Amino acid sequence: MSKANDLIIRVAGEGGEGIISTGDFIAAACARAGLEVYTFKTFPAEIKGGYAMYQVRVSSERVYNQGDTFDVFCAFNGEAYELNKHLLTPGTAFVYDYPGGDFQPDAIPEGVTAYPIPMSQASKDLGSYRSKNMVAMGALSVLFNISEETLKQVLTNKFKKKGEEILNFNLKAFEKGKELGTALQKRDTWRVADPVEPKDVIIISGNDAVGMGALLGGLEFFSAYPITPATEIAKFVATHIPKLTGTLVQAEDEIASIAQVLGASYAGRKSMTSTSGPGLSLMSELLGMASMGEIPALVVDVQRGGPSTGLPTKHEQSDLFLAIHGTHGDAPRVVLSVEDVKDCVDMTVDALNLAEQYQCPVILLSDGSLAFSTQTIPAPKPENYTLVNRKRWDGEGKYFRYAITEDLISPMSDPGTPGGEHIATGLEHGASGAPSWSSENHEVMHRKRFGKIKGLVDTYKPVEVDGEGEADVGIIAWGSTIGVVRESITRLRAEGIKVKGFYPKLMWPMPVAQYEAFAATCQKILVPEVNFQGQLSHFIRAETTIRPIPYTICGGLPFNPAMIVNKVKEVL
Amino acid sequence: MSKANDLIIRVAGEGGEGIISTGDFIAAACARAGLEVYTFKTFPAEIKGGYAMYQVRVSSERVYNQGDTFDVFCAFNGEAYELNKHLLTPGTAFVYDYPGGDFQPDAIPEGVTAYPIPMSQASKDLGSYRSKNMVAMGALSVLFNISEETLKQVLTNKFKKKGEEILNFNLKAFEKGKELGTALQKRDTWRVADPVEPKDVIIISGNDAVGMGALLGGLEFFSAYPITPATEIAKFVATHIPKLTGTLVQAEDEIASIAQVLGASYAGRKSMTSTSGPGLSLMSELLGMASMGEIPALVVDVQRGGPSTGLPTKHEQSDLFLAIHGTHGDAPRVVLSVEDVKDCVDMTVDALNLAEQYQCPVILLSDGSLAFSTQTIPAPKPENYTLVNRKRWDGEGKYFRYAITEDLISPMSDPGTPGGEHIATGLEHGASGAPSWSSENHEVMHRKRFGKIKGLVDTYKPVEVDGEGEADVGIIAWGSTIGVVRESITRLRAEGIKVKGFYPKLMWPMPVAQYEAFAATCQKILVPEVNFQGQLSHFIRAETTIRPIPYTICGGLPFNPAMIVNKVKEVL
Amino acid sequence: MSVAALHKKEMAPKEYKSDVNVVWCPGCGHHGILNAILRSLSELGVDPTNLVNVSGIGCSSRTPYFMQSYKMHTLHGRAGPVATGVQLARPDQLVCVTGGDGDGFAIGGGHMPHMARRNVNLTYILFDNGIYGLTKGQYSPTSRRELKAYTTPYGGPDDPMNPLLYMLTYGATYVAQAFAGKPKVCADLIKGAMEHKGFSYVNIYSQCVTYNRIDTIQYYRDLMREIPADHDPSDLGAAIELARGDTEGHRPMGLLYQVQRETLDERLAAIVKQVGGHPDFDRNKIINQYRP
Amino acid sequence: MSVAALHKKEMAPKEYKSDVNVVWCPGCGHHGILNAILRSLSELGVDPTNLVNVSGIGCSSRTPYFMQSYKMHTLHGRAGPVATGVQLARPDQLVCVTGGDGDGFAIGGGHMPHMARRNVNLTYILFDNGIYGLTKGQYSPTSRRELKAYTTPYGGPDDPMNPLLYMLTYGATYVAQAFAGKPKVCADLIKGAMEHKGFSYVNIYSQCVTYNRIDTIQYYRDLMREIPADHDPSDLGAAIELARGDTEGHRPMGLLYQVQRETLDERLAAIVKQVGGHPDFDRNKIINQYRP
Ligand SMILES: Cc1ncc(C[n+]2csc(CCOP(=O)(O)OP(=O)(O)O)c2C)c(N)n1
Ligand SMILES: Cc1ncc(C[n+]2csc(CCOP(=O)(O)OP(=O)(O)O)c2C)c(N)n1
Ligand code: SF4
Ligand code: SF4
Ligand SMILES: [Mg+2]
Ligand SMILES: [Mg+2]
Repeated sequence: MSKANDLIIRVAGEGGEGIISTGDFIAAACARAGLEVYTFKTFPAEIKGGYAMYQVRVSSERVYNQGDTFDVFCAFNGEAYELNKHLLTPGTAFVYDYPGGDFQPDAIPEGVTAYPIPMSQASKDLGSYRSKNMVAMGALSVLFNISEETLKQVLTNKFKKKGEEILNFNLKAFEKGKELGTALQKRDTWRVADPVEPKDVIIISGNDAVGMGALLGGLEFFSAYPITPATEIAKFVATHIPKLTGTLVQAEDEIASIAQVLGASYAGRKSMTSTSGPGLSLMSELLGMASMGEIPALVVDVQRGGPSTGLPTKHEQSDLFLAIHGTHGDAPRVVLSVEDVKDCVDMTVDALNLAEQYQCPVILLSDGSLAFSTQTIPAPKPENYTLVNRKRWDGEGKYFRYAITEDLISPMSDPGTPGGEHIATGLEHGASGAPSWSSENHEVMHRKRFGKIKGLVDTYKPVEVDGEGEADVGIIAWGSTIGVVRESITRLRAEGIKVKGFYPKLMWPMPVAQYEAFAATCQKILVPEVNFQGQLSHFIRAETTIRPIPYTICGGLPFNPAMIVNKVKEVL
Repeated sequence: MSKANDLIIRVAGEGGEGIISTGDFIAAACARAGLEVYTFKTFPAEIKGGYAMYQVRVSSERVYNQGDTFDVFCAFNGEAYELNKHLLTPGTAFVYDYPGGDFQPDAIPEGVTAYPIPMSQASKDLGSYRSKNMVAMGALSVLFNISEETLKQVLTNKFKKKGEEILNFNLKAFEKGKELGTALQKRDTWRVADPVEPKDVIIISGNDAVGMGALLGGLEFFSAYPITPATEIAKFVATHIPKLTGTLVQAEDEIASIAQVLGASYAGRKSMTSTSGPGLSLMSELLGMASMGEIPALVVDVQRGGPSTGLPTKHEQSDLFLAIHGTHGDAPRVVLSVEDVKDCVDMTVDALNLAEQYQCPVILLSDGSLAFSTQTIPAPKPENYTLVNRKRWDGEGKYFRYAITEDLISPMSDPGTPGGEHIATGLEHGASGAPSWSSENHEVMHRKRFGKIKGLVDTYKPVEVDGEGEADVGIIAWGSTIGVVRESITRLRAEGIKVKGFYPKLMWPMPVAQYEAFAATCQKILVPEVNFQGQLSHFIRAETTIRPIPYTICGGLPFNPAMIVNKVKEVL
Repeated sequence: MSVAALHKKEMAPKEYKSDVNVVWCPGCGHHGILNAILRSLSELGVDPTNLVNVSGIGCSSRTPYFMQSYKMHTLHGRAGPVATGVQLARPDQLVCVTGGDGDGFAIGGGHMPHMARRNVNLTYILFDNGIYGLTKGQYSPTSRRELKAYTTPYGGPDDPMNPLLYMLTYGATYVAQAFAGKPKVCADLIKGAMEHKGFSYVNIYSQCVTYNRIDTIQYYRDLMREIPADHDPSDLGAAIELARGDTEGHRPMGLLYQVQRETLDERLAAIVKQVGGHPDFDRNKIINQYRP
Repeated sequence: MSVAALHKKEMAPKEYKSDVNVVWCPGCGHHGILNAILRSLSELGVDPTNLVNVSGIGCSSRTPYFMQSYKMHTLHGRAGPVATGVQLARPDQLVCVTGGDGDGFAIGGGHMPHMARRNVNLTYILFDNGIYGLTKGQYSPTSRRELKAYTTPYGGPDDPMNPLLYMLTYGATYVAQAFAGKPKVCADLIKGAMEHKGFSYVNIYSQCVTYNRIDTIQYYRDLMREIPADHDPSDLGAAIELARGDTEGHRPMGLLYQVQRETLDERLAAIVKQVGGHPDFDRNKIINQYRP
């Protein structure tokens, strides 16, 4: 489906051979050339070595997902070739390490353009195997019109820190690759769009973007425990929060992390943690305390393949049940979910704001494919974000921490504020915080805790609707699946099929009216999600009158647009 | 609504004054007299002292719940009087500590029969305040026809261990109470039914009954951490399991408990833990491991008022969300729920059997009111229980722990079995247990894990239907609410209202076909439950086509039959 | 925390009490500890507005309700990390944990080493009654094997732990012990702990008159021996020796150990200083690093 | 576990290996530890059918995959209590935990004291590389402050813990230490641990060549000092002294401590005996106690 100005290059090989940096360089160079970039990687689950894959999709227009498959494939080794050769379909271009690599491909299929490049050999001739990826990049750049100028700028920026010698060595290898590429005759039509006026963008991964959003959102305290695929959020915050005088702690486990977050939040600081499914499971009990004690707290859950340890380096959207229902008793939470890297920035700010505003736990769901996907996004402008601070006691009269107010939100009081002394507690309590065992009070307090977040479905921009009027199929998608659906819808419309999209970002409380209004305009509702049970479908069935058609895959890989297109045609 | 042979006596006063033992004695004496007994207590949430209440319902026919309110109220102190005086309605009888007690009641309402008994005074005269409850019991026995013979037998059994002197002292106080009671003129009609031929019953609390069920079910290993209202299960098991050579550990926390259970189960032993909501929250992660690793494990969750620390000594049915959805990723579980004390015995056996048969975590839900309710139930016959053992490897050929079999259940192999060496793992794995990252395998294994328990909805007696033909209102109830609904239905039918009941005990997987079939015969479906969000209603909406009318109370107290009767009339 | 920095108040011990009823059993050792805490606050002149008192779940963990101050009644075992969060967020406040042996060393035991080795600047007062009081009497990590309790009707299978030895090993910078029957000693040690900058741990034996019938106040009286005046509290080896008890099984009363070490908040503040941290740091500088 | 009771086998070390690929980085210390384990199993003649090897999550926790035996790959931090369950269920099997410093002392740290003081009869082999390897290099409870890692780009704020001191304090009945560069020493100490009846703890320093660039094998070589031959392993005080390290900061290599104490399974068995337990005990006797 790729157009000449929408190109997908996949580079694959052994982890440690420079696959990731090759991809990063290409992505950065294209972004620098004013193009839009969306990258996608899979990591080996092994500790070292193992198969690594990096795919760069680049276009002069906005790209919403990783694409169906590649247009250009560059194989660093035999394993990469074996795993991808079935995708070498007519029209694709194939660059590979030959001769001198560790494999010889089968006969090149009809319609595939092959470009053997002796990457290992050339690298070895230059005196170090470590430059194999530079050779590859040089070749790719001439073969597919990747801007040499910006590539060199990116390389220079990266290597100059390491010294003139290393920089020059790498540039030499890059030149060698160009030479090898130039020597081959270009026989396909794939080319990266020409550079345009650079835009005001950054290129950043989902995890780093969450960290950036946190700092833009006024985060003051962060505590987390390392876990794949969320750890980079902590790394980002660790690097930058001290500059803003904020605090980061790597706690002894996830229970301690969320406990510290609750303590710091009680003490008046905007606080958060980040984790993945196993960590969120461990936080279940303390998240209930946050609901009951009405303590603002943000948890970012970067979902991975489950259950249990599952597929720790793989993508899945399967923590929705846990995020919404994961604690004992009736405990209100706000659950949000991001679509892409831009959301990772903006919605982390939103999530911090909502936690402060509603004094409750907010869970922001990201996922394994977004975590490591780098995308070009408009450079955030710090001054454009409006920050919300919790309602604080005005010091008038006697202070009741859990006073029933009109909007059901009670002012908080920071330690050190005279007269505002109070207890935050996980026990059921009256207005003052003192324990209360009466049925009537329990009911009143339940209504307060649930009631205060009800209005959110109208005040927080909960969903986006893609399309107008009537449709044969309406697609409801969440998380990074949204980006895939956007493109599918464009393609389906191009074929004259009437489809609409519905993209909730506020997962809980559910904006039921919006769901109903959307469904009323569609003959059928399709809900694609990357989990086994169809978790969003479950909530749609439970909370709305809609009877959706679930479309679930649970394979550890995201959807691609072609899958959705086919499915829509199937259910039509 | 009580008939002469269906009497409810409520005793209330300060915790520590012998309220609980008074109730226990009366209940035991009635049971010994061949009558059916259902008791209900509320404990102070305070550490010592505070208001305690014990209600005994006794009848010559089976009783299903604690009843609407009392017929006879015995107040040990002023606080008890204050808290209950609004229930002193015409027809009730009122026994109270006077003169010489700590209070003087207001004018006795029209139609209430008052029996002042100087319990404190008489007790003091006998030389010890500690016999106040014996005096009360003596008076109650003559006033309301509680069999003196069986009461004395019960007292003697209890006190003879403590020595002749204590026994005699208590009997003397009892006689004194009788004397005081006899001196008053009986003016109401309330009386306990006359003794009948003793039945082959035991009288036991819900928690003890779970322990008994566990031992009848062949439990070999138990590990738990104390928590209200579940601790008595551990106490029962601690007392008796060594007699059967089984093992009990009080672990350092709930995470360690479930971890030990998984270890012992892997090692071939039938294993379980018991806890309440906060503990179940903490077990979320390891329960996912049990699903993934296919390790049999039973968790009994005695629900209490939530969320968080909530109302720790109060009743609630609010852990259904957590029990079904409480872990990251897609993880199958079996969730059962008991109605009454008899179920506590029988369904604990079932639960152990199901865990063994399906090699997965089973969660058995009880609740705070059942935990301490003592009921007469047929004495269990150990030989009547059929025990299921896990499928074990036959030693033939090469062993694959997670082999895909016809029924999707793979044989297990105990340590020490030659050739059966294997790994149990929380990572996604292939048939051998070795890690597998492929999408195809992930899907296959999901289908295996979910598929193996699917048939349960037909093979395990999942539900009971109360009534035939068409009904205007069908009531779906779970847990101890069922017993309340049973009586409500009898009353409604007596009034000519067409109602039916549907009582699921298998909560998950949901027996959808049975729900649908039931709903097809009812105009409206009412779902009463003691939680705020209507948790079962949620699952009914999500998994069936039924649109139930939720009826939720979240007050820490169970429903009573009158509430359901009124609600049915309201929705009719 | 060194309280020197806190706004000083003149308040009598009982003025630090809240109006919530103290629900403990009559005769419970916890009463004595509460009084000792009130007394040390009064003697130090702590302004309750600057005190954050954090607890978990247990009879002892009810303490915050009975006191004037900012306070959190958190979850079983989690007081430590919650208090760590409070302290790091507000190093200018006095932070205190009150809790039980079960709360601190069973379910909460995983957090203890890390609070201590990080030298989190707070005072941890542990009400050690060798039992789970609130749940009506199960054996705890500090119970003696002789104790027959709820889940151990035939006696306990575990050897009790030694809280002082743990804390010394963990790197607490102030370690002291007393028993509830000596309110003055308790108050002095608590006062010392609150004045100490760094993680201070005070173990106070407390009789549970309702569920632990063997660890009576008389038992504790016989058990305890005052630490000799010539003990050097900066000598870790000597403190460890003391903590292990004497040959007749007596336990030490008094201050075992006290040293100064950088606290966690100080170390984190040093990092902020090192990178030139400032609340108005231009976030664009971070954003710009991600320009292609 | 004393392995004497186990069915003996004659197998070469490599026969204890499974056919699963060892995925560790070349040069990782974990290879040496794995080999030491295989060697001790071979020297003891352990029948792998009677061995249950339990782990949590981490590079080190992958060990069970590489070995022949019954095995469980559990969750991060939970190997200890899972193994406790296995051991109590099957006291006739040899139970072993292999795991990392993060697994054992960060998230799993709450379970350690209880396994040790209960003297659960199993061998705990801790691969101590002062880093979280599997998650690509964050500082762990045993990391030195000098280490700049993923979440501590400006250096760590925490003082590292001392595993040996913890274990001695906790009541482990066998405590030893070595480093991966000395496979023979490791094998001997592991062998001793497996032969020991009770909770045995072996701390083995292991270089993470990928993420911990300061704790190199040479660093460990310089760090370690053999325990003097005249050390009495039954002397807890002396063991504690050794564990604290010498004045130049060296760490001991060898067997620090070994004593015999009743194990948890023995104590539980004694209770069964005391009540006259029997698998065919008539359950009606229990039921009848509940007749009114
Ligand atoms: C997660 C969780 N598990 C168990 C409990 C039940 N529980 C409440 S207090 C307590 C033990 C209290 O003992 P301790 O900390 O020694 O305090 P004490 O009552 O003796 O002062 C337990 C087990 C709980 N509240 N939460
Ligand atoms: C509940 C949970 N939290 C976090 C993780 C992520 N995690 C996996 S291994 C690991 C640390 C491993 O370090 P260590 O135990 O020292 O082993 P090593 O890799 O160094 O051998 C972490 C944090 C997890 N798997 N589960
Ligand atoms: S139960 Fe024990 S610890 Fe709790 S208040 Fe009573 S005496 Fe004190
Ligand atoms: S990352 Fe470190 S610990 Fe893990 S295998 Fe590599 S060298 Fe070993
Ligand atoms: Mg205690
Ligand atoms: Mg490590």
